[in-house]
Amino acid sequence: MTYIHKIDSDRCKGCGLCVTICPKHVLEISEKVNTKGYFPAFQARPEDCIKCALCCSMCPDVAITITGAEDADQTQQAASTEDNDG
Amino acid sequence: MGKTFAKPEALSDQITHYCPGCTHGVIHRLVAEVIDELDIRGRTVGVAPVGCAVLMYNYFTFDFLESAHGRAPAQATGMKRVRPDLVVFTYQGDGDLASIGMSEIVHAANRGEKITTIFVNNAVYGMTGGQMAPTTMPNQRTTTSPFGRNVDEVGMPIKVSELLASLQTTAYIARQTVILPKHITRAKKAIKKAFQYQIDGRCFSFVEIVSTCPTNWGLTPVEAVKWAEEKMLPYYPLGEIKTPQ
Amino acid sequence: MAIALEGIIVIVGNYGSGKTEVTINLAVEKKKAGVDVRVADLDLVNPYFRTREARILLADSGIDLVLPPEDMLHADLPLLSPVVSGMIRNPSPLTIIDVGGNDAGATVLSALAEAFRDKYCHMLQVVNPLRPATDTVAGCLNIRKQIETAARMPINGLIGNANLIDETTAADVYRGVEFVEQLSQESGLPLRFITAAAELLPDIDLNRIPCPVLTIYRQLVPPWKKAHIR
Amino acid sequence: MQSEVMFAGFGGQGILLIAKILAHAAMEDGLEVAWVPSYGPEMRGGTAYCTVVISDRLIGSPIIRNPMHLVAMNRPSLEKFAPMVKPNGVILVNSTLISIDAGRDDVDELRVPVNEIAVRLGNVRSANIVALAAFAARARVVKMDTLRHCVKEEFASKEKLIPLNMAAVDEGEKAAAG
Amino acid sequence: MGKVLMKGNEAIGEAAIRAGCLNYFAYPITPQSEVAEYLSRRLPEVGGVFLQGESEVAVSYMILGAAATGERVFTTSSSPGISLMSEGISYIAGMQIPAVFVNIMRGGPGLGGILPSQADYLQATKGIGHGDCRLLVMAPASVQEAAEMTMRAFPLAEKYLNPVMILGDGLIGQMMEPVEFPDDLKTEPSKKDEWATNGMDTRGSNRRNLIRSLYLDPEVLNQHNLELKAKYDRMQQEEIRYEAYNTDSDYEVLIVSYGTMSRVCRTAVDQLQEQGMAVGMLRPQTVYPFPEEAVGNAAAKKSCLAVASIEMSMGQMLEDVQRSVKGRQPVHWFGKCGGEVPTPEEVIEFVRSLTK
Repeated sequence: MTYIHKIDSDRCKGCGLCVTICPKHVLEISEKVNTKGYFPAFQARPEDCIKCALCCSMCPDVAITITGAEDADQTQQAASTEDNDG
Repeated sequence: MGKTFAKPEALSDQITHYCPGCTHGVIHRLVAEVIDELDIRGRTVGVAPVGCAVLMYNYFTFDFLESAHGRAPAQATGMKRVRPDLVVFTYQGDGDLASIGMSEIVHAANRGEKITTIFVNNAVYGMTGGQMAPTTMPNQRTTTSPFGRNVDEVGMPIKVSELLASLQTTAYIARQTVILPKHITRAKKAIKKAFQYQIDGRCFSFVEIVSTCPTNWGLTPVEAVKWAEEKMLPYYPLGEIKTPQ
Repeated sequence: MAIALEGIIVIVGNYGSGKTEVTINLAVEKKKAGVDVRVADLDLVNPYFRTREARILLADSGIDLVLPPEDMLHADLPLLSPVVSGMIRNPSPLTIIDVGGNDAGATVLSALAEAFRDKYCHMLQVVNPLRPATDTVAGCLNIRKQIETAARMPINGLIGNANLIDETTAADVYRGVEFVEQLSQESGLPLRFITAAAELLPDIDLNRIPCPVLTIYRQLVPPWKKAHIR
Repeated sequence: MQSEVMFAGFGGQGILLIAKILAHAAMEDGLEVAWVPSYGPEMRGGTAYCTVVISDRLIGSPIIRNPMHLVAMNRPSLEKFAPMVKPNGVILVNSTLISIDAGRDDVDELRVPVNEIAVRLGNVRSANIVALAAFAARARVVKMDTLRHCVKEEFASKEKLIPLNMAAVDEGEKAAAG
Repeated sequence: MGKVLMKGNEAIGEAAIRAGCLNYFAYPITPQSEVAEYLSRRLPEVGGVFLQGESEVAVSYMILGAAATGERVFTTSSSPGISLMSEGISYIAGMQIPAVFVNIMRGGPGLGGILPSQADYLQATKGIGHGDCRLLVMAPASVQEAAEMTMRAFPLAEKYLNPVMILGDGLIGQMMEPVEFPDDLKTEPSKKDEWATNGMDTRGSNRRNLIRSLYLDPEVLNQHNLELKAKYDRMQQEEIRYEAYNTDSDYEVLIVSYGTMSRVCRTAVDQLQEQGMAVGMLRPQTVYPFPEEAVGNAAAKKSCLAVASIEMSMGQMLEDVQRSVKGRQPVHWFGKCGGEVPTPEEVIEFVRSLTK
């Protein structure tokens, strides 16, 4: 089962609570500014992520989501369809 | 291992106005998740406070009524009495609930109104710029206690949950926090229980959430969490303080 | 003499010392000199007389002003925009941060400690010796200490802003200079510049003033007195 | 034609109640009425008084300084209000509790020992009804039949008190005639 | 039911039920406590809601909360209590939701006294709460009128989405008079799904409702206040009510008086007539909006030499009368307050003094 772990950089206010909470130290605050001028959190070491969702739970801005495998499949499918059309 | 996690339906897409690291956002999400899980969005009315959460109605997708400072429990009483089928909750900060609105919350609790109150205690008036609240910790500096809260002059911080629990009225009263993920899970359970008690018509239900205010405390969000843990939690112990018999 | 400042400038001081007026005029002057300027309104304490009142002027001058979202501009809420920490991490050639009054207003800087880490900034105290509490050197130093404690950042420069608004005379400006020079000596803080209202400039002998002078075109005035920066 | 009746006595003597019964009876007789209590601190134990205005046309001022008639159930009431009664009015004096007289020679002073009569009937609390009936019979402001009907209605929820109070009406009427 | 003898306070309570309002929140205060006492027995009989709040402040917000659901609701109080409620009244006006407030006035300022008074005229008509808010204010002069005005108040509050006030004095609340509740004043609550926070399921809608009075943008707040003003202007056009007495033929003096005071003046007018002096009276039944035009026209009558504002307050209505008369006549004030109700004789003496 695969999960998609996503940080919405437009919602993230860069407070850093998720960075401290992550047991695997996956997250860091970006050195790159987002479109709104914030420095959002990002997955510095995505391969270490165990998808425990603690970061999602801690985030005050609902900026981090983990979607399940089926969703992921559909997304991928949709993406590939688009590719074919293009 | 792995969990799915997405924005609840009861929460709107709008990005909140809260400062980075403010835990209002977490508490909002928990309330929204509970409302989704209990499937009560269509019959829920929130009463928004005066305080930093004054604009909270922008972040939810169900009916909301604005309140005057401290009066939310009276408004919720009015609504619930004439429409007992609605699920009515107030969401109030410490200045709002424990200072100007102390009378309203005590009497709503004492009457056993079948409403739910989420009480966000961050030991400071956030909205008006960090003044002293009734829940401000001893020696805590605020803009109106520049030398620290002097308990000889202004008394000790009020433990609202314990105070309400002392009433001889059936109620569900719990204190939780959202400063760490383990707390968040418990806080959500408490909020869910609180709403369930209301839905079942059992009793007044009240969940105090020990919270942070990095901006007015003058701490980074991560430091604020630590401060709450070290300074507030020993004085404001977590757990269920009263449950209905 | 030109005002030689670049990088991050944090403007602090007691209530009513003239921080915002200094911020706006400094931003406009620097912008006119060709410097890329960004301004952040960090006054979370008092909802009146904030930089945001001059937002149209600043926008017209091509200055980027960081504010809470438009619909929250008049909210009595301590809105700390996440953009502020962004602009500190990634500053323009000149980034001016207008902080609220006293230690209360400066507290927010402490919440931004993470963003300020490893960054040099000019933290300048605005002093108006014609205001109560800053009419003595001791008073100014007291405010300095309070602000430094609340902000967890050291003040490293002074701005002299002696004025009685419309009733200021050239003599007040001279006396103000003397006062801040003395303050500078006793505190070891360099005097970066002083201010003088545009309408007073013709009366002032700039040779008598040992530091740069920022011309003030008053912006934070009641609507019937609004001047335009020329 | 307008007549005004002032009822006065101790709080607890049932002053407001008999005033109300009279007002009710007048209404049943098709007249305009206004029942105006004194609702000051007197209600809690001191002097209670209440005015009933009865008229065959729309009542203007319900506030009356000089009433046509007076029903005085205790001495302070008589002393206070007797001088204000208009000439030719009726003053009913509860002679059980009031030894003095009204001190007026231009009114019809009717002295009835209403407490005594009530005690004889078995309950001193019916003294107010004795007084009401005696006054109404003498002043003829309402029909006695209507009054009886209204007394019954007043006690409809405490049915066992009806015989006592009907007897009180009879005794009061008799006292007025005697 | 036919005619029954009722206290004004009881009649107001019963009238609200007859008007279809089954929700009442209140706090006791003399001289209106009988409303609460009456309704505490009566409302359970009809399946209504009765609740005694912990203070007038709380009550005004219970009213706000209940009104926000679109259910009819009302409260009663007396002067000091209304002062406490004025905070909530301002919010209700700002939120544009309907509710009915009854003020059975007593003497003031401060605790004042419990006897009848009209000293809340300015508060009710001009200064009820902070911000640009106005109430539609009706002033009954009899128990019957108190009942009828109470019944009318609910549809009016719903028509304007604004609080409506019944402004009675202690005497109106305390005295008993025969009263009849007209069936034709019974109304159904008007449409509320547009605005009420009664739950989306109740409305069968996916669109949520939000009730608020906070408008951060000064332009939007200005617009909101213009909207409110338009409502108050519309009240001026559509809701003015008054009674003219003895004004058909010529009169030397025009009395303007309302509530209990107008009853006293009516007796004075009758007695003056018997004594050969013609006096007319105009009795505002709505004091906001004030019958400006009617008073002005009545004062403009050729025979009229003087106008008198007679009230149980120290000239609080005088300004409105002067404004209406527009300087065409001298306007005089006579009154007493604090529980002293002027007698017809005193009014007669005063009126006679005006033509000497």
